Amino acid sequence: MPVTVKTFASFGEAASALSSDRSARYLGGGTLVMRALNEGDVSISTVVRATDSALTRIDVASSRVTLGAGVTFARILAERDLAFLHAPARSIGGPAVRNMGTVGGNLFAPSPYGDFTVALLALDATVSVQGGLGARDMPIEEFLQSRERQSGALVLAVSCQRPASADAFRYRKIARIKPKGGSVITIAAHLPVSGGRVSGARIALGSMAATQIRARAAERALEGRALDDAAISAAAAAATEGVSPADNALGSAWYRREIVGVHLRRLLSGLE
Amino acid sequence: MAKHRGRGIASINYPIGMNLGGDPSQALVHSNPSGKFTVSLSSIDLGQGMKSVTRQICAETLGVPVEDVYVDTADSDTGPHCMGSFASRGTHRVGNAVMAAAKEARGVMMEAAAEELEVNAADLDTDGRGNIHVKGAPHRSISTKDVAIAAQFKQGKTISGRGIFLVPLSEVNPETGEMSPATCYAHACLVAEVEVDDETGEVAMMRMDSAYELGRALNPRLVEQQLVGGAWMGISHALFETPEPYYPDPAHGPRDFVEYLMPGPGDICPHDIAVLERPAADGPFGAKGPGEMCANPVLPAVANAIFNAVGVRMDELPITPEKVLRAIKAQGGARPQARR
Amino acid sequence: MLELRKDIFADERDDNLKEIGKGTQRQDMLGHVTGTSTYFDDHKLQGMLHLKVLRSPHAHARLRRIDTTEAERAPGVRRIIRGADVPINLNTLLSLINFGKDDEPSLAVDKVRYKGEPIVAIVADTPREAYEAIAKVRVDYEPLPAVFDVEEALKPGAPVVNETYPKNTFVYHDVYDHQKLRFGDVERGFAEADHVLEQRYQMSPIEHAPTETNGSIAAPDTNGRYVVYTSTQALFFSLDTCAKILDVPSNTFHFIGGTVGGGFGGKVDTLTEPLAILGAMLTGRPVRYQLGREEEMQFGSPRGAERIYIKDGVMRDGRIVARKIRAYFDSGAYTRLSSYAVVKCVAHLPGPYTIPNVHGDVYCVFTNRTPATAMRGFGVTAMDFALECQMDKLAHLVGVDPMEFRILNAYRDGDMKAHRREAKNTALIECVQVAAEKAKWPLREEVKRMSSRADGGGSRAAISPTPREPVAQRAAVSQQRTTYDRAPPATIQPPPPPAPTPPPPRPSAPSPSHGATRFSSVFGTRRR
Amino acid sequence: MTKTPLQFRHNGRDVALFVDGGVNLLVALRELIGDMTPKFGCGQGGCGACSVLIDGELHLSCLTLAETVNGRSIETLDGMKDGPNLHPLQRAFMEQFAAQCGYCTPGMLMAAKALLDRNPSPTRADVIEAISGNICRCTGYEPIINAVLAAATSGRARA
Repeated sequence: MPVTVKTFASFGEAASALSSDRSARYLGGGTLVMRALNEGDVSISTVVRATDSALTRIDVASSRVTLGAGVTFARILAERDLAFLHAPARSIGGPAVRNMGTVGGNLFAPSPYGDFTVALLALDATVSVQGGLGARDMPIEEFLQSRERQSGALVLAVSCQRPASADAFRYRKIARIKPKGGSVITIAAHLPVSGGRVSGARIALGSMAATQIRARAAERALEGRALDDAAISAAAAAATEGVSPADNALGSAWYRREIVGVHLRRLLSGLE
Repeated sequence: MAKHRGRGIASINYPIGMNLGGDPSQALVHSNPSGKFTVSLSSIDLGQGMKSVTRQICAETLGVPVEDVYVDTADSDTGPHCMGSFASRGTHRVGNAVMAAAKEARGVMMEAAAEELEVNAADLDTDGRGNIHVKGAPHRSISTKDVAIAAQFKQGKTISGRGIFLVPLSEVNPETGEMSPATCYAHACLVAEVEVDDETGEVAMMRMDSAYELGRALNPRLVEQQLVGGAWMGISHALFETPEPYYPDPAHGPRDFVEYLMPGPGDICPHDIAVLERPAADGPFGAKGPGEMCANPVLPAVANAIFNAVGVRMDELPITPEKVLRAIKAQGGARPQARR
Repeated sequence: MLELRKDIFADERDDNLKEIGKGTQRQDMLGHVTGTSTYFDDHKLQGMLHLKVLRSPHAHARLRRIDTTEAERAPGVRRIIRGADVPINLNTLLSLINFGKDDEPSLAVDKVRYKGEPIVAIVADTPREAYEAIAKVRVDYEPLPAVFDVEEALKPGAPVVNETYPKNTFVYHDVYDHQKLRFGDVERGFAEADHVLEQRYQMSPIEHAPTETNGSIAAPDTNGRYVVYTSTQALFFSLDTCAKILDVPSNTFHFIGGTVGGGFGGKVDTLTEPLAILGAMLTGRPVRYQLGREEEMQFGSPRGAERIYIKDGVMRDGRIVARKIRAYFDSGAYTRLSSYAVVKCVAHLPGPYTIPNVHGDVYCVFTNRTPATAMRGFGVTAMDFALECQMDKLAHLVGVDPMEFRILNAYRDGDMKAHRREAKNTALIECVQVAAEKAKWPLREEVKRMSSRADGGGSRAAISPTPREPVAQRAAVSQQRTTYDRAPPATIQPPPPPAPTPPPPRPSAPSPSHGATRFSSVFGTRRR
Repeated sequence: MTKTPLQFRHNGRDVALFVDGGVNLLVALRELIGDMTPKFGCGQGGCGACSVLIDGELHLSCLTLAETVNGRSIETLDGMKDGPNLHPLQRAFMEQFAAQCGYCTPGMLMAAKALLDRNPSPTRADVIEAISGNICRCTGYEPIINAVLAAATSGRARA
């Protein structure tokens, strides 16, 4: 069956089309769906698009930042008010992929992709999803845990609180290849500090489990403590707790476990 | 955390051509009516510069400017047989065939010129700028264009030549391995400097210094292309590449250029190269072939540099951060060797 | 940065040349920067069809049944090609020069021997339709035990990968499961040595990863011929391989190529041309068969893995007196060119050094993985890695500077090499000296003065007595003979293979009739 | 099979064509328009050989659904020359011998153009970043980086 492309003016219609057809995939920036088609994935026979301008909206007016699902990484990099997201956005692909790939698509990118989502997880983002039964917001953690079941849904936007300071959000992608390489591990840390002590730390890891996950033990190790060497060492030592990395072409599970603490320590210490 | 620098070396040689079934290549050279030459080959240019280097060989042999020669390849209806572009045989084997064909064509060209200038062909020479003149009397000259016109429209001569270069098969002795595997050898020595992160096992290339002996650098820019690109591939083989990351377990094979690891433009390092020329007796103008051997010294030089940096021997390729880290841990930490 | 050291060996060269030695612009550069260089895929032909293949998901399996009924009815499908449609569905690349036995089908018939082996080819109007039809082919596989490790493959009882070679090794000279090198007496050398060091080295496979994947376009031409645009690295090699597989005279084909998007050895195997041409023959339309990137990476042949054991005897003063090498080339499921790499590797031993006692045994081993092929540095790259790591260890062991250690052992003009030819035109010492200079690596004056042209030969040209070993009786003349000798046909009958263990049911191997004589434009008339 | 009509500007010229559903821009450019300068290297977004500019932005044509470029402006290497005159980048690539097999060159040049169009004075790091989505298997990147830097310098000299 040849591929049918369905283009809708509103995301609502697109979402309906998507949820009613098991062979339909949402195009997004094309980096996942077009690749699948090029490689002969015959399970896709409908490609759904939406030209709704809501999908490409960026709202930075308040302390809560909202990014339409169709916002590209290049647009994030062009937005001065989104400086805290520049490091994760720049870590995606090369310039062409950043001109195409979108925030929404990254939520669905399989390992070893999906680095921007690691940043969103650390920032406790909210994902707005339009399903067959209407729209709802869900915490990104919940979204990721149920990602397999979300394939018929359309993500409209993600939003998150802007970190209080530049230093409060840190991101590092460990790649073999420079400057563009697949993730061996990806680490994002949101470290709100109040009264000199870390409060509400969120540390997210990519390539350390089937989906992006939080390093809860490491978060706990920092909680209520000053970000000093002792706290950092404790967090680094706890980085492997609860992780279940896999072997892949970029590195083994063993290696990931060995270095995640090293890189977390370096990230928290501000070392290169 | 500590990063450790180390230097390692390797020296190698490399056989030019192959020994299997005989190793022939052919070339045809002919002139068009205005004295411009075409070289017809079936040889392949896969980026190494086959068309360009045979063009220079032909021009030098004919004694005409390089602009007057065009190399046409590869078409099985017009290009005579060539074994193929592999085994570092292109410059040497095809180059020799082109030289032979160009010599024959030059012979006809000189005869035709001699007839026009009413002298002996042996008394003529080319100036490399498109003219043929009487030795010692540059004013008694004729252009290759006029020679070509005369040859074809007046004298009935074809300014053309055929060339073949064959290295016959050498039998391999089953008991001793005695054989003549190649006719000449290129040589190299390379020094690699690396920096090893002893907490992650990551290896960064810092610089390379090398010397390559290639018989003759027929075109130094093409040689540089091979040596720079080849050394990059050597780094890639040393530290990154494999379609089976857990060999001999075939699992987790890479499927794309993100999973198949090769150094990016941010992973390269300065590389200072010296080229030596000890002409091979049977090479075209003494040339051997740089195309394959250029990557080879990098792999062991990098492994040896890692030993110098942190004291671990890396005997399995590719030398991934994981392998380095495992070795450092097994040793109980980095043991930097004497700086050199 | 590149510097020409014209001062070295200047007395051996005439530098009075006009075009040679100049950095002339490449003839093809303008085409490259304007995008007008024409690669095989840059030919747009009217009514072109697309060929895709169904590949095995198993590393080793018997094919119980292949059902293409549903696929044949799929929209856009012009032709389904199965093994039985290939005129001579068994070939080995080097059969063109009488080296090795035909061991590889174009399309698997009764068994698959590596994951990714082609089973069925589908020619359709669009790539999408070809993919959809492939999804409709039903294959009933009976998975078989697979072997992935070269040394495991040589053990008794290992699964037989390829029934043509039931011991899982290529057969050299009709009798040996490896190629030998014997020069002097290594055991005596070890006994005399101050130190003996034995080490194991391993290189994993490497993919060529040319930016342009393997591919070809074949189209019916006027007067019953076929034009073939191809990415091959060896035009006539590919042409003659196709003539053999498709059982037609070689002048049926007009091959056009020559401008290739990178090869590095990975475009010698003629992976796509036979099926593309067969598709064109069976449909009367142009057919394009280009590997996708994942196909190229996983199922296009790689540089094969090698495992190498080196045992060296070295004196306290740094002289290496004995070197013994055992190496295994992982050929994957079929021979392709690995059999030759072994010979090239043997000739390379013991590296560019003069060592009086050298012993080599190199094996071409079959395993259940993608067949390996040539790559830049074929037969040498991994061995150089092993040798030069070993050299560094030896230098360390005896406390000699690694640069000096190499110069001390370097071969020089007049020395005897292990394959029993005199070394000439050597330049290793000078390369080490210049590299040291570039890298500001201090060398002693005495070492700086050494030369490839001095102090070679003499006792270094001698071949010390080599102990006799039992010589295997050869059933027939050596396989490695040139086809140019035009000797009367000798019957090359390999000894009957022992029963494979464990014995799988022997496949009814297609036994194509090759005819008595074929014409090859590569190699002239030859016997079959 | 239904085909979708499509119009866009191709190197400054309006083109109209019909495409099958799901066809990517690379196929449309090569097989329907006959512009062979963008190359197929992977179809996965990993090699950059198919790079083109869409409304001045660098995109991968193999991952671009053809019908999404309706009404937009596409630039390929085929349009880089100004009549017979080479673009400074093309001249610099020649002078630096920045191509061997030439297969990655069209994509490299488009990636480099996307950089210089926005940033006429790039640093070496900027150049490395700009070409990071483009694989070259021959050159080792050094001559390509040097060529882009040289083109920037020559462009500034003329400006």
